[in-house]
Amino acid sequence: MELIGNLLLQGVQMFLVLVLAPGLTGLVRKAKARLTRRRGASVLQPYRDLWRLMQKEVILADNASWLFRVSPYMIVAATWVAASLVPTFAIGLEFSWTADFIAIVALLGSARFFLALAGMDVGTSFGGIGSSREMMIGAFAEPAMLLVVFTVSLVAGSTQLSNVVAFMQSDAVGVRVSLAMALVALVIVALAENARIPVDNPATHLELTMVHEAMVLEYSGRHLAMIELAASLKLLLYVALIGAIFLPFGIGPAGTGFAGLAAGLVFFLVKLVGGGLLLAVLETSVAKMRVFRVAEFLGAALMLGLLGTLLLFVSRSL
Amino acid sequence: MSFDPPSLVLIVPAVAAAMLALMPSYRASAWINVAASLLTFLAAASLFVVERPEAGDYLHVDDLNIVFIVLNTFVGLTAAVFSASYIGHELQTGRVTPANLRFYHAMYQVMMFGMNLALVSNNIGLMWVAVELATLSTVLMVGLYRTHEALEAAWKYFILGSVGIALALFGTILIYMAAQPILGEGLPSMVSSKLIASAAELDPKMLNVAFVFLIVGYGTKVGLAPFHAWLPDAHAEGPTPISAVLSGLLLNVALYVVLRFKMLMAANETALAPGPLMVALGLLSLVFAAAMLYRRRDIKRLFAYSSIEHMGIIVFAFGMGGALANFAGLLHMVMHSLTKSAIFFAVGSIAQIKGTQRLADIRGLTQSHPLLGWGLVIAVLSIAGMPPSGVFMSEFLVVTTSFSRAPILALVLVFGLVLAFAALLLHLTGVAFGEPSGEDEPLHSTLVPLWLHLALIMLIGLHMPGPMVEWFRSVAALLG
Amino acid sequence: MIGAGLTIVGLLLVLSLAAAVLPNGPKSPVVVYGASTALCSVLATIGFAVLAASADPVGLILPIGLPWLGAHFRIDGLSAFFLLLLGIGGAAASLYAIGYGRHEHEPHRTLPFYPGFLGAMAVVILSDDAFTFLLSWEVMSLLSWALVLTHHRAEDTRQAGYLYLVMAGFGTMVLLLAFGLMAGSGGSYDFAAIRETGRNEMLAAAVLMLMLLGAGSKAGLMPMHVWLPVAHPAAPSHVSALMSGVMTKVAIYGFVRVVFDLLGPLPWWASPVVIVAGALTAVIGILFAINDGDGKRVLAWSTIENVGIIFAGLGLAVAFRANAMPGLAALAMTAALIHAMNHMLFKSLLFMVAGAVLNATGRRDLDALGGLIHRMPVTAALALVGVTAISALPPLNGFVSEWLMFQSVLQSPQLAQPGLQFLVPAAGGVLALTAALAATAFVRFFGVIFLGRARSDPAAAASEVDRWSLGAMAGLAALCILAGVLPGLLIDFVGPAVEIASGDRLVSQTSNAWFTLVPLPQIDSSYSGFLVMAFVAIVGGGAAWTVHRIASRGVRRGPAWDCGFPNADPITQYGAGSFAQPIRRSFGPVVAARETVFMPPPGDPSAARHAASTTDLAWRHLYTPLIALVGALATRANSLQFLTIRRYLSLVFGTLILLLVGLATWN
Amino acid sequence: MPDLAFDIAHMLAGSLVLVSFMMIYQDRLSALLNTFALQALLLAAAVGWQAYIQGASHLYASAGIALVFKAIIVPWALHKMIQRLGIHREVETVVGVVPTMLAGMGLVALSILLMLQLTETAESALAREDLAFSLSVILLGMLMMVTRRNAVSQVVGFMSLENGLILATTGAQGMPFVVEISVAFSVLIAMIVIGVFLFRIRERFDSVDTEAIEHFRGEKRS
Repeated sequence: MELIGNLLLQGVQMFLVLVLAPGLTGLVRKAKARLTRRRGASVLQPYRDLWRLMQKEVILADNASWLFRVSPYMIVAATWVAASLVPTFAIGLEFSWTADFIAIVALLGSARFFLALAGMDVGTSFGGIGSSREMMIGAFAEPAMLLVVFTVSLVAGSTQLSNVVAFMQSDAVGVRVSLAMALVALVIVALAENARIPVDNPATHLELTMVHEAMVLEYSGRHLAMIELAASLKLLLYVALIGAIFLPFGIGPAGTGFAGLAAGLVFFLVKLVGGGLLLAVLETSVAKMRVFRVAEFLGAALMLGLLGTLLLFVSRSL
Repeated sequence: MSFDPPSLVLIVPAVAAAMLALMPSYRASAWINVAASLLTFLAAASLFVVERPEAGDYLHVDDLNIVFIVLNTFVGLTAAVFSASYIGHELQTGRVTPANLRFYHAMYQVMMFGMNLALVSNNIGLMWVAVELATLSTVLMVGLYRTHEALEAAWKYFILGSVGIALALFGTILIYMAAQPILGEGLPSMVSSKLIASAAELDPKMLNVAFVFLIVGYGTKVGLAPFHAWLPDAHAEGPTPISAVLSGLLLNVALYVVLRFKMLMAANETALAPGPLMVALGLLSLVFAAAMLYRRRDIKRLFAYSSIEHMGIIVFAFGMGGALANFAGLLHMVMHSLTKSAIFFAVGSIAQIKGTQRLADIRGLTQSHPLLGWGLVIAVLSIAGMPPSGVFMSEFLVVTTSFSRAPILALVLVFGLVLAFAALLLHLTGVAFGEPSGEDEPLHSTLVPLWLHLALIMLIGLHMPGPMVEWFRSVAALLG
Repeated sequence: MIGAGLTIVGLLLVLSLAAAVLPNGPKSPVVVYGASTALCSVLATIGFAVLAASADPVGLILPIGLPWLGAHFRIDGLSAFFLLLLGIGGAAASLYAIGYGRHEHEPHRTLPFYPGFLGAMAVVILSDDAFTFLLSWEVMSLLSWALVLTHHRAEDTRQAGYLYLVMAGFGTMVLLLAFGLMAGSGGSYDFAAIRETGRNEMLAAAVLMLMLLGAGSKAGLMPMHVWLPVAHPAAPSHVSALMSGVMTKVAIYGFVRVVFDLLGPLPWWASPVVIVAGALTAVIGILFAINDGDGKRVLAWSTIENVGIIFAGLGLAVAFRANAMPGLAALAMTAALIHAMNHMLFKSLLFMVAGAVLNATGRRDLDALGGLIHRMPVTAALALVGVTAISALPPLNGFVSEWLMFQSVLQSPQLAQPGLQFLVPAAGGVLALTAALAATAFVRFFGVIFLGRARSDPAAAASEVDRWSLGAMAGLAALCILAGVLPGLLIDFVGPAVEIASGDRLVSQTSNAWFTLVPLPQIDSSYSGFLVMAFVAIVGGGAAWTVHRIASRGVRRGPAWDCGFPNADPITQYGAGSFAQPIRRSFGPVVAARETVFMPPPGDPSAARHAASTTDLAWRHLYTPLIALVGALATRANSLQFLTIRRYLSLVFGTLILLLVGLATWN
Repeated sequence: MPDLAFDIAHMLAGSLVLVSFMMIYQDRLSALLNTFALQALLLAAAVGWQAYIQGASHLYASAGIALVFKAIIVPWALHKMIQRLGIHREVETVVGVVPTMLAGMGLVALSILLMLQLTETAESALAREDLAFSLSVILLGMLMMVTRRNAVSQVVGFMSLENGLILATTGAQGMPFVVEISVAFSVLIAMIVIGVFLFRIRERFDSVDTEAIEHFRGEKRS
């Protein structure tokens, strides 16, 4: 009976992230539109888009291989699994120990890997540009992210996100320089990973400036829907992750009752909205940078992450 | 007359030399040469089974020289076999005349006589005479082709060898003078077994001076740098079977003589330890020869320098001393002699096929003549210390034992070894691989000696025969 | 067990000799490779059995080798693990070669050396005294050198072979020194005696450094790696697979055996050297892999990278062991050993893929390939498994060892030395960077070879390879997946080896629910490859099913988006060079990248040109000067060849006088 | 009587060294050959004297060989040769005479220093002195070999070296093989002389100057 309850809870988590993800994307778009004095589409527009795309027939390039067709599902699966493993409203869920923080990062890496491969499949120059640049961004973002993981895990003594959150909720944590650095690094990584300004522009229509969009240029119909969904899931994942680690309040501890779970859910929604709005503000206030400056930008994140790890030994008493 | 192997290994070559000098047909003389060498070898090999004769004032057989006598006669035999198959083509190409050949075969046996005498003699005077005899006969052989280069090489060899022999004689006289007050006037003071037995009583200072002269004198014969100059040219310009004998035997004989005196020095505790001097000369020879290997253009000269290098290793090993290093030195002597003569057999065949000794003109041997090419590859890699040849074992022992005792010296040694290895391999890669050069000439000479040697080298490298181990160990203990 | 192992070795050697006399026909390769496959399978079984039974070490002495010592052999957990690795790698490569070998024009240049090479590697693993160890080590080098020279007609190959054997000779010499230090002047060469001998920390550290040089040069540790990217690719592909997949592991075995088993206590300050060497090797290796335009060389560079990762793990194990933390040392050691196994699996697989591509197209340069996924679908699928695994992506096996490595990095705060506390996480960061770059490298590798459109006619006309090859590749791919999904099994398996090397082992992992890894229960970090695999499969499959079910399933083919420039040539695709460009720009100084652009002036119709090159800094700053030095030495010495007799006499005379003066003053 | 015998032996040996110096001083070939003949003569006397005081009759044979072969035949043959070659007036030292003399002094000092270190016993005193002188002669002979460019003077140097050796062998009381060694060396010298002849007769070299051998073509062929 308990097992069923736990499984149910895990299921809720999985569907929660899936359902909320397009909404978060919609929210960011809406907020950005409003910030630039446009009216913008409805927050629910991404849902409609997804549905419409799924209904459409797929147009495959002549040269597309089976990999091209399989990749969207691989990508969405990997991202979704990763997103489901980030604590949202409660910790200690049934399958939370499936993968730790490192594995979540790596799962996102798998998604990127297949996306990049798919970008190269058709054999146009744009796909290659996108893949190449995406992998370059990943080459910096992933280690930066892992250094964040190191910092956080060294503080919390575990790479298990449930344990990390539990530790962060406890009094033992205090204010630490290294955590602050990790936060900054994580935000930078999140921007890069989600193809956000200043690293990439999700709304561009000029092929040569695209990174993410260039890779998926050939996708259409349900495949594109999967890719879009995966992108939304990833955004949600990062917001949830930042929320869970650095603003852990409200997340229900392991084995909490219904009230705890409900409160956690509310807090989660608040965090999502807050995160989305902040992102919109950030995106409207900076300009996109040249692609080769991205290395420096992300290199800064890498250095911050490393510094955060190293400073742990200095600032433990703080 | 009872069966007396030590005298037999002298009588057979002497008689054969006389016979060959009178023999007009080169074919018959080639085979008589082989037969005589075979007889000598059998006589030497019988030392394994018959009881060793008592050490006399002139001749003796002990643990040290038994190995060298057998080895010497064996390589003498294989070289004779190789020579028999090799020399015919030389006659065809007109490099030698039948008259020359008659002289050649007679001299071959004289040379064998000289070397065998040096090995079995128990008398430092006789030893000196024997080494001189062997030297002179090889000088004549080196000049056999009568070309400008050959005569130059022979002349160089002759002059340097003569000076060496003179210095060695002075050393010998000094030893005699040191021994004379103890062992009395006359012959006993020159008998090396007696000398060693009473070495502790000899005047150490006299021994010191003597040893310096002996090592410079016989060291010239060994080919140690900086006394090496005759060696590469003599190897390169003489007939190839003689190059094999020079590298495989004559150097060994000279080294054997040095070892005898080292034993004498080691037995006297107050005398200068011969070790450091030998170590220094050994390392110098090794590193110098290794550096010389790179710029070689002539294949025989290349391997002649490699002989200098190996003499350096051996002398280094003996210089380090101790049971293991001495064992390694002895083993290395045997292995080098077998391997280097095998290499010269291969080189002889190659030079005949390609009609040149220039390294640059020899290419792709493993492609054009697989059996010869791979034989050369194995032989060269063996001499470079690659397993499973016995050279690997001796280098293993030398390097491992010396490093914990004298790290700096061992590092120099290793530097020299790697340097030499890289050089040999550089030339080997060119010679053995790539697109074959020249026309597809068939072989003119037999490969049996080559592969026989290779088989022996591998065998000893993997499993040394028990008696050999025993002899080496007892000698290693004697060498101190 | 040891007897059986040696019998197999003996049979392999006999097979080698037999291969030398076999007729040069089409049957010979089948016989030789078939027999090798069988024999290697037996080797693997022996290793497996010893590990599974956690059998006590068994020794055996044969009367060969050093006469008074004999050849000592022994099989314990550590050797059994590497024997298993060798067996699997060898069997796969041999199986592959049954098909692949048919395409070799000169089988007699491969066959006589191939089984012997396998046998020599087995002897290295089984040997229990210094002499046998080094002898077989050298034989291994020698035979692989002969194999590298299979295509000896190419100048490049000859140079590669030359460089390889010189480096191998150097490595062996250094190992000789290391064993010399351990055995002492008394010459106690058998491992049991070496193990018993007490030695101080300085000496132990010196041996460790020598081992790092000696074994490192064989494994491809920087800066002794220079031979590897040229020699491994020069060999036929099944041999490349063996060299990269197995032989580097044998080198690592040597390092582990000596440093962790024979050497005794190590000072902590020895560990940073190993860690730094490993981490730098890893990151620099992978950067070169990204920038190389030759498929097999990319793989070889990646081997260097992986060797670096393994050495970093070994360095961590040294650090933990020096701090008397056997449990954590076991974690790092497990990570290293499992990575060794994993790397053997996927690197062998990828070299076979490269071989298959080479056979199908005759091309090794990436920029001549492309679109092979259409022509060689099975190979492509298997290659995909390989590149995913090597990029350390879950749920495949590469990630498992990566994960374990990070777990042990995260234990660094427990180390007592502040220096290490700083260094280890930084090294961890470098390893993370390496992993991400590896993904880049292999997206490029797979993408340029298999995806897109064919860039040359042979690539467009390629066809799928034979069944034997596919079978071998499929086997390795299956093992990659298996080791990724059920890593606990592998960890338990490697336990006996880890215990020998670090004095402790990880708790048993097979009893955890859902095949989850919890290497350190007190830390409670966990990862379940099985569940990740299951979830991804279920979710992905489910999503596909649902979408096809409730939404659309229609497909229409159409031309790709050409941005308004129709009929683009395949050359306009992103190629190997262009794909690497962002990384090359970002990490320019590390790989000494140079880009030159030639733009014709306006009006000139000639084509613009762009060339990019990278240079190995180790080659430029270490080897080039060294070669120049040797050259100068040789030239200097060479003048001594041309002196007059009088001058030579002066040399003799001078030396004599010098010695006499020395004697006079010494007295 | 022993004292007188010692003195005479000492004087003869000493004069050998002196003649060696004279040879170094000679810079013309014919003069050099004459000086060498003088040395051989002195050697014969020294050996003869040793034969007399040791009562070793076989040493007379050595003395005879020295007298006939080295004091007469070889100088005569060489004289003929240099006449024919027209090089009898040639000055062919590499290093100047004065530095060579100084080096020679050093060598004599070295040999005396070395030999005096030997353990002193009553009966070996004579031998020690003799040894010091013969070592000097040997070293001076070698010095001559390396400071002269002409093959003939090198041959002379070698023979002088060998004189020192014979002196040493006869000084060593009761040493066997002395005569054999004398003979062996005579053969050696004969071969060298013949070799020099050969090179000239076959017109392989422009001169017997060993500098010509510098162009050893084996390695410089290309």
